[in-house]
Amino acid sequence: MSDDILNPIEDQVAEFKRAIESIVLVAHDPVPAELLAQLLEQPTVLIEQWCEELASGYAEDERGFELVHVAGGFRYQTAGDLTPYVERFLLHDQRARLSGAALETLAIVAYKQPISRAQVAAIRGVDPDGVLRTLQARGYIDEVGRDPGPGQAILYGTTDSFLEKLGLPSLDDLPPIAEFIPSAEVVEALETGLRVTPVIEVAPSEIDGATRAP
Amino acid sequence: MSDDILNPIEDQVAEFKRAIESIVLVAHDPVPAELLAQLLEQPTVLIEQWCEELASGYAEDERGFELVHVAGGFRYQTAGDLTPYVERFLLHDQRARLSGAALETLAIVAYKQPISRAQVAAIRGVDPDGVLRTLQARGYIDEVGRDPGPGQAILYGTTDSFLEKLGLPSLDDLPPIAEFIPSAEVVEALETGLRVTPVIEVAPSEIDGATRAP
Amino acid sequence: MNVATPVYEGPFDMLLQLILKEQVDIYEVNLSTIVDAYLEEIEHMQVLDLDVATGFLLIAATLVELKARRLLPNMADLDLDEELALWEERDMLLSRLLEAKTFKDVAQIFAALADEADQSFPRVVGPDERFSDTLPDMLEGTTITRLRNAAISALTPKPTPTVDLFHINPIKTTVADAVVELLDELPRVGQISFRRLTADLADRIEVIIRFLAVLELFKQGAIELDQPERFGDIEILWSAGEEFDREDVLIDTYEG
Repeated sequence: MSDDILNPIEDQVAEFKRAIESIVLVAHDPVPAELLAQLLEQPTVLIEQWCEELASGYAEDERGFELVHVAGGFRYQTAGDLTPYVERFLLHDQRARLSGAALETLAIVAYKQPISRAQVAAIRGVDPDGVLRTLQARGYIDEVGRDPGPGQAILYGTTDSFLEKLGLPSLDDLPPIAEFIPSAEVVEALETGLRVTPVIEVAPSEIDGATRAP
Repeated sequence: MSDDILNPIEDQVAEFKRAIESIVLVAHDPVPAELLAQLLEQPTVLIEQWCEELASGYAEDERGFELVHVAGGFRYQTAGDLTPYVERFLLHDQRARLSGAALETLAIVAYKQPISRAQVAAIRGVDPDGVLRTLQARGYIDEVGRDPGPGQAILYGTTDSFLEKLGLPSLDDLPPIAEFIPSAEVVEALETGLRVTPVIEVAPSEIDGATRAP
Repeated sequence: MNVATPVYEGPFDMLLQLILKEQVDIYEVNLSTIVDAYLEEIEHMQVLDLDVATGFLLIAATLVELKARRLLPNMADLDLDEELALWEERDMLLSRLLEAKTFKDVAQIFAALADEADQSFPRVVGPDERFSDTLPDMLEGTTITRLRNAAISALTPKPTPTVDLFHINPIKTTVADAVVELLDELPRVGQISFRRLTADLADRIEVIIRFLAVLELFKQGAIELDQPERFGDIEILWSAGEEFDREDVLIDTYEG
């Protein structure tokens, strides 16, 4: 960008590096160079070179984050010397407390395990991805298998650590809930209760009388 | 840093800015300036200034990510022009689009909060139950209290997720409602549409037909 | 055949649209045309929910009364209280229409804001594994009873959430309606995936109707479709530009 003459290739490289930054920023797991190469339709060696350039750029600028190559991929992480700040923050983080939504999701997994993401979504009516990820990261739930059907969806279940935290000897000791849950028909009946859907006959004579007036 | 003489205060500022970068990087939700101020033991105004400096630094460097002020805090997000790359990586965009009915209801709740179901119904002229339930399940609105009057109706308000959905820093950043008061032309059209000025001579029989209507 | 009936979201919405449709020359907006059109629309709604019907009929009644007064040659005969009450009704109706219009316009701004915000994706990754020991126990203070109550609340079947238009459900949304909606929306959005386009619809039938509407627009050459993977999401790209003749499409749509 410093040249007066535009160098299209240089511009393209800048764009690819920005794309790498954006993808790695939102990725939950380290992003393999091969995947980046595929997404950007560029050779893996170039991707690796650009990632290194980005990483050394951050280091030069003394950023609070680093781009690192771990576990087969690239990810952002906080600079090592800033750990005290990060830890202080995590202790204050709102997410530290289990929200109502998270507790409901955990309860669903506990009572309905093994259960897939889609099944949890169907029960809660919203996308449970974030909550499931948090619960898994905290070690309360884990992948316990794969659905045998098409798609082979991941099935989740609760962990031993979950039982431990709640002081339960085993899953069989979860208090029964079936008797407290009304059937769908009952709920539907309560909801629609007095609602009627009759055919409203708008008295033709009166309306006609009105509309016929000029 | 370009000076040979070390400026301890400048160094400290650099350290605080790095700490901000590291904290915002690990946060799930936008981090309020007040929380950063508390963690860093620095005045909020300075925090806000540093965040702005960081944000404009990223913009100058043409990074693939931005530091933005949204929903009462600071967060990292991808640059708007890189959407195609990020979408390709995320495979499917799980964020919901809002229907017209949902947007109108959100608009009413946003400007009139706290507001009851019945008040929303009065403005929209339709039963808003389904829409309110969906908006609440999506996390854009929530119950914020109870009407002190008889019946103790649930009162709704918008959430931080709503601000995030619209990319707004706070409710104060909603465009002033006055801007949307219909133009004089529209008002006149509506006024004329309902104008009552006896102008026409009609046969009495038809008038009878008309006035008898409910 | 009744093609392209606008989708009304209630009595105010219907009246508002009927009046503003006449806006070409505001001095020609005519109470009697409006009343006639309103009653005609109600007649088209063959089956009405009782609650809904009262809303529509209340406004119809007010309109008819307004029209009747307008036709009366001699206002002096009228009871003063009745007269005032009528004016009050009219002003109320007017202010409610203005309010409805205001929020309709705000909704459009909200849609634009949301579209823009959707261009960026937030980082919601959280701390990496180096900090897992630092994280406080989220389950602290959670009792088994709380967990059980959460399970009961989550697993109690909820009444099917009907999002849109369930109040005027009997007038099922038609493909023609969906086409009208898409014609309004797609040029604004440019490109959108089908999944996103229908993410907010509660009923499967509504999704299907949208799908048929999309196919119709594709047939008319207004949009391009791309489905990179079998059973994958469908990308919709508005390709018709500004000069696209909406009327052509509307005439040709399926019978709803």
